[in-house]
Amino acid sequence: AMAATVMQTALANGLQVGLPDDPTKQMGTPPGKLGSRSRFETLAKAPSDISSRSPLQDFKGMITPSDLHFERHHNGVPTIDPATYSLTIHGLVDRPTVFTLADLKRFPSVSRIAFLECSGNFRTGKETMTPQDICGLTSQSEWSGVRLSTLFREVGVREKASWFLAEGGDAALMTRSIPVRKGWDDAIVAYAQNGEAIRPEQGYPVRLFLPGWEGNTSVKWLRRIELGDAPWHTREETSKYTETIKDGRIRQFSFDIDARSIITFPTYPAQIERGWVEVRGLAWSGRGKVSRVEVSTDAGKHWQVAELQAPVLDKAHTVFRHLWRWEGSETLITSRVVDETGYVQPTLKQLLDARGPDTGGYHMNPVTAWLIKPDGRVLYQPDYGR
Amino acid sequence: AMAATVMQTALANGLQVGLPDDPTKQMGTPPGKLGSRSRFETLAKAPSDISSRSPLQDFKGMITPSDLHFERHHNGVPTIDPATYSLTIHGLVDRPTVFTLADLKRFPSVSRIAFLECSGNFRTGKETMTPQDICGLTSQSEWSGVRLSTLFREVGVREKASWFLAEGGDAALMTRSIPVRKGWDDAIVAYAQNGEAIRPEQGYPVRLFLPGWEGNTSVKWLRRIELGDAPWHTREETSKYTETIKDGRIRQFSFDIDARSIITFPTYPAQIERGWVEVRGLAWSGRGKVSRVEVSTDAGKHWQVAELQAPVLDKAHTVFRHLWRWEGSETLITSRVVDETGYVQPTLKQLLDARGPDTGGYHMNPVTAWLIKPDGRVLYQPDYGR
Amino acid sequence: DTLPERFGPGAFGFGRPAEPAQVATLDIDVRPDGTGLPAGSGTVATGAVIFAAKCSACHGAGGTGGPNGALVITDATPGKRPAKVIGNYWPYATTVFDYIRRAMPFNEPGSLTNDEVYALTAFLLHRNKLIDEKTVMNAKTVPAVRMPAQASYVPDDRTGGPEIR
Amino acid sequence: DTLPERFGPGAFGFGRPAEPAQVATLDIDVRPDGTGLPAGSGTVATGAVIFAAKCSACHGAGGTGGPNGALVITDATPGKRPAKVIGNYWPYATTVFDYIRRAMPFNEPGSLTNDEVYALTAFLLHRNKLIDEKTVMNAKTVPAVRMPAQASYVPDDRTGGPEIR
Ligand code: HEC
Ligand code: HEC
Ligand SMILES: [Ca+2]
Ligand SMILES: [Ca+2]
Ligand SMILES: [Ca+2]
Ligand SMILES: [Ca+2]
Ligand SMILES: [Ca+2]
Ligand SMILES: [Ca+2]
Ligand SMILES: [Co+2]
Ligand SMILES: [Co+2]
Repeated sequence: AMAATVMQTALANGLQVGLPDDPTKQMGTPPGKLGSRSRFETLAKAPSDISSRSPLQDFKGMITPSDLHFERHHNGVPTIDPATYSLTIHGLVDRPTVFTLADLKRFPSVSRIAFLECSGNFRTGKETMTPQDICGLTSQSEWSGVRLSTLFREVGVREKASWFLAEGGDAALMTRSIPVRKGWDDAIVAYAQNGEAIRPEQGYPVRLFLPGWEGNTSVKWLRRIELGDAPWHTREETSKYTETIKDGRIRQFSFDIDARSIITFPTYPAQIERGWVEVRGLAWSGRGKVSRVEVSTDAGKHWQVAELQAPVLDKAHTVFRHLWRWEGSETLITSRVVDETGYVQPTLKQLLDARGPDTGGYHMNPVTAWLIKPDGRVLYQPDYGR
Repeated sequence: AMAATVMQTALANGLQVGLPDDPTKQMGTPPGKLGSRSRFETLAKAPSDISSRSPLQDFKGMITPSDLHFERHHNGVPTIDPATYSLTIHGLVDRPTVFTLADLKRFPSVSRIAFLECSGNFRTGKETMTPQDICGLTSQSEWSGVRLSTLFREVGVREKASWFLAEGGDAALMTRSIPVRKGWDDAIVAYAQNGEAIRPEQGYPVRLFLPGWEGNTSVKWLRRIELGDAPWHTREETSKYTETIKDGRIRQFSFDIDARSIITFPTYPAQIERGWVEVRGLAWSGRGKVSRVEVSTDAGKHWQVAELQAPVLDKAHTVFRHLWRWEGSETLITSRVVDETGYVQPTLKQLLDARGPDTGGYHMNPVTAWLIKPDGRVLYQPDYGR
Repeated sequence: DTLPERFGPGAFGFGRPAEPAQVATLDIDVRPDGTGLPAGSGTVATGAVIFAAKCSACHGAGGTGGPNGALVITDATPGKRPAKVIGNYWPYATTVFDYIRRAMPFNEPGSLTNDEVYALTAFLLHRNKLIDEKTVMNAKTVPAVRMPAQASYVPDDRTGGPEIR
Repeated sequence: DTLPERFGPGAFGFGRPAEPAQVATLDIDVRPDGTGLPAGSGTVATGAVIFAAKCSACHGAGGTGGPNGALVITDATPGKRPAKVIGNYWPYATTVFDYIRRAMPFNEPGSLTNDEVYALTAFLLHRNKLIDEKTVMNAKTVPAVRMPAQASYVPDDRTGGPEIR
């Protein structure tokens, strides 16, 4: 075939440096070991001291680039050497066992595309909030690893084991109590994300991944699983990740993520032009598949069924799209999802009516609306659905 | 909720530097704008002057990390300013039109997960070849963009238009002639890959994406589409990307990628241990879905149906897995795919018998076998299926 | 779950037995019934001294607030809901011991002795009006502390389906 | 294809009309029938001089080989298949002009004048024994060159299904 020793040394003055006047007239950058992001793309998460929010408004499709996956840590990202890493499973098991990373990778594996969302993923306030500001603590990856059920069988989980403790190896030694049935059902001990090793921010080298459940339960940097017969009532499932509901009750172990949708275009800070506009966004449910997304472009008076991008996967961000002709008048656009259990995404008022005004910030999934100004500016509408 | 102003300045001496003795006893790295790859992971493509091969043996699942997507350029990667980028469509159309990137993004969009494979993706030779060496010029992403059919309608493609020329804006001004029916069928003018803008190496800011067709036809850095009534016979569809077949004939416009599978584990340089081994790999077809993958662990004497990871998508890399108990004797393992047209992945001998010995390197998709040595070393078997 | 039935306990044989001594170094969790609490003890008075030295920079004098939030019941600011703290929101006192031992002080996690953690637990329970200043905290007394919030806790009552809860 | 029928020609109205002058600057392709060939001409002799200066470093003296491969029919090495070059493998001479103009020299693409490209085309066609050394190449003569390989070209005969082709 073609001999391809391009004389790059002798002719290196032809290579592109900076922005070429005409890239068709200068040799380009040669193939490399790693690809790059274009210097013209300025994607970034929005970090705080405890989390970093995915720029939902910038994404196309359903996969979140791994370096833009949201972060939520309770004492930063640990550095863990995969060569010394191990996972210990003990407690109500016949065979307490220590698994190295290599051990875990020898077991039958599984992959699935699923979202991961922090249950504290709702902020509201000013008109100049983006989807990232409002609910940037959700992302989606293809996760691969070993089914926890496979490990349960391997260690001989005893019949009376009903809960397990998952413990992280970070500086917070994060712990959550999880019903054993989730382990038998669809939990994954994951070591890969979007084809490669899990990124440090997402739990390198190994995390628990509980499809559809509040993000905090998918314990990162997983170092230990203890089987028991009752929950531990750790700080993260009492002081935090609980919500006050009516009559002074405190709802605990509210694992499932309720169905939610959000328009990601057009949203602040986009400005649109008159004519056809593709309204698009993401919808998901922790309880299964998205059945339907409805979009209203007249402040909720009429609703139209949006198109869902195939494949519609279980417990996964699903792209919806609705083609809309905007004639230039001020209006509100909004979306709501219906999941396969028949749950319809509520308004903030419905949520507060159901839970009481003091419920706090967990598991808040209200419909979100955007005001289109006659000049095409798009503003978040914090008061919609109150 | 929680006040979270961690006093990072005053207490920064607590932050992890280097590899901590015990990461549970030191504050971790705070959340950031961009995630990172673990310093312990050394994934890399294998570059030559003209291409760079994806490390298939290192991947888990079906998505290729964008920076590990294979590269094949004909004169390097151009640097294109998205603000001045445009796509011109002209020729046999009613309305020759120039589209900016912003214009393209206003049209109704579509996303799909699909493989992209160079039709020159086969190397053979020594026993110490990896899947990356043998067929690393295939990768998979979620691609998003506007359907070419939408643009065809917009510009009014005339009825007698039967072929179009796609031209890249790189230093090779890459050109390919494509039947117009592919444009009406499933071609995408793509501007996103795995959620974000296409990477420069994959055609930033815009490429053609022709699902299932040989990679070269998915012209990168797309700057122009001209509609015509006959193919152009460009250099890349005559001198290259053609194959000699029997009776001195030269096969041209061989667009479809024939079905193929390759085991990615265990493969050189892995070394396995006795006992249960998950044999896994990738299978795909340019003609539709993978129907079945069969694995043999006894040099082709018996074949067993492997498990396919759901969802099995059209024209997409599909993960297959087969659980095998290795007792320690020397053996050959191999895989073959059957696609939904009934095509069975051939041996090299079958390909050469059908095409003649001089066929060259395009569209070679033979079954690939791996020798398991009694000590667990795994070697490529270049002579299998000859 | 698609593995054939033969993949029962120990079938793959990957991993190595966890030695009890190894497990013990990791097994630091404490349960509501006190399982997991170590030997040792601590008093409110000692706790107050340690808290002032190692905790108050982030949680305020006596845990009344600071850059990282209050840990004790404080007088309600008019018009504001009372902060959710140990005294009014935590269902088990064992969690106080468990959490401080694993996670605090935030900048030096894992640096406290068990006696120090008992003392800090005593101090915070006392400041939350849950024990008097003489009660010594140890493996017996911590799980015995009555926590007012416990009665309020209910498991998830959402079940999917049309009802908004 | 899921767009409703109303999205016919021009329905979205995005993009701006392509002005003929703008199209002309981009529209550099050449078809087998010669459409797209510019004014100008070139001779074998001029081509030989340009080739020696700008091409032979990569393709060898007279195009006989070099780091980036032969461009002309060379004496077959015993036991080796002859290289696939213009004279034995290319179906249309127009492709030689089109490709050199768009892509060569590799380190200075787009730097040649049309006359230079005609001359190089003449030189390479001559060295490939397709034209004699007097034939001048221009928009009329390039498409008229008879290329021996043309008769061998067949469209894809694979159709999916069980047959291996
Ligand atoms: C450098 C700052 C810092 C210091 C010092 C510190 N803390 Fe904290 N503390 C925090 C932060 C930050 C959190 C919240 C962590 C989270 O939510 O992940 C917290 C949370 C807590 C909580 C849980 C509060 C709740 O309502 O859930 C307790 C209890 C606590 N700290 C006790 C202590 C004790 C006892 C000490 C001293 C031994 C201490 N802290 C020292 C920063 C600090
Ligand atoms: C710096 C090295 C270099 C120089 C100088 C160069 N070429 Fe090339 N040439 C290449 C490479 C590399 C290729 C293959 C490019 C590819 O396949 O994408 C090539 C390919 C070609 C081909 C196609 C060969 C085939 O069989 O498909 C022709 C024709 C050609 N060059 C002509 C020329 C001419 C005429 C010049 C001078 C005006 C020239 N080249 C100067 C490197 C060079
Ligand atoms: Ca130059
Ligand atoms: Ca320290
Ligand atoms: Ca199973
Ligand atoms: Ca325990
Ligand atoms: Ca359509
Ligand atoms: Ca043209
Ligand atoms: Co959370
Ligand atoms: Co190719």
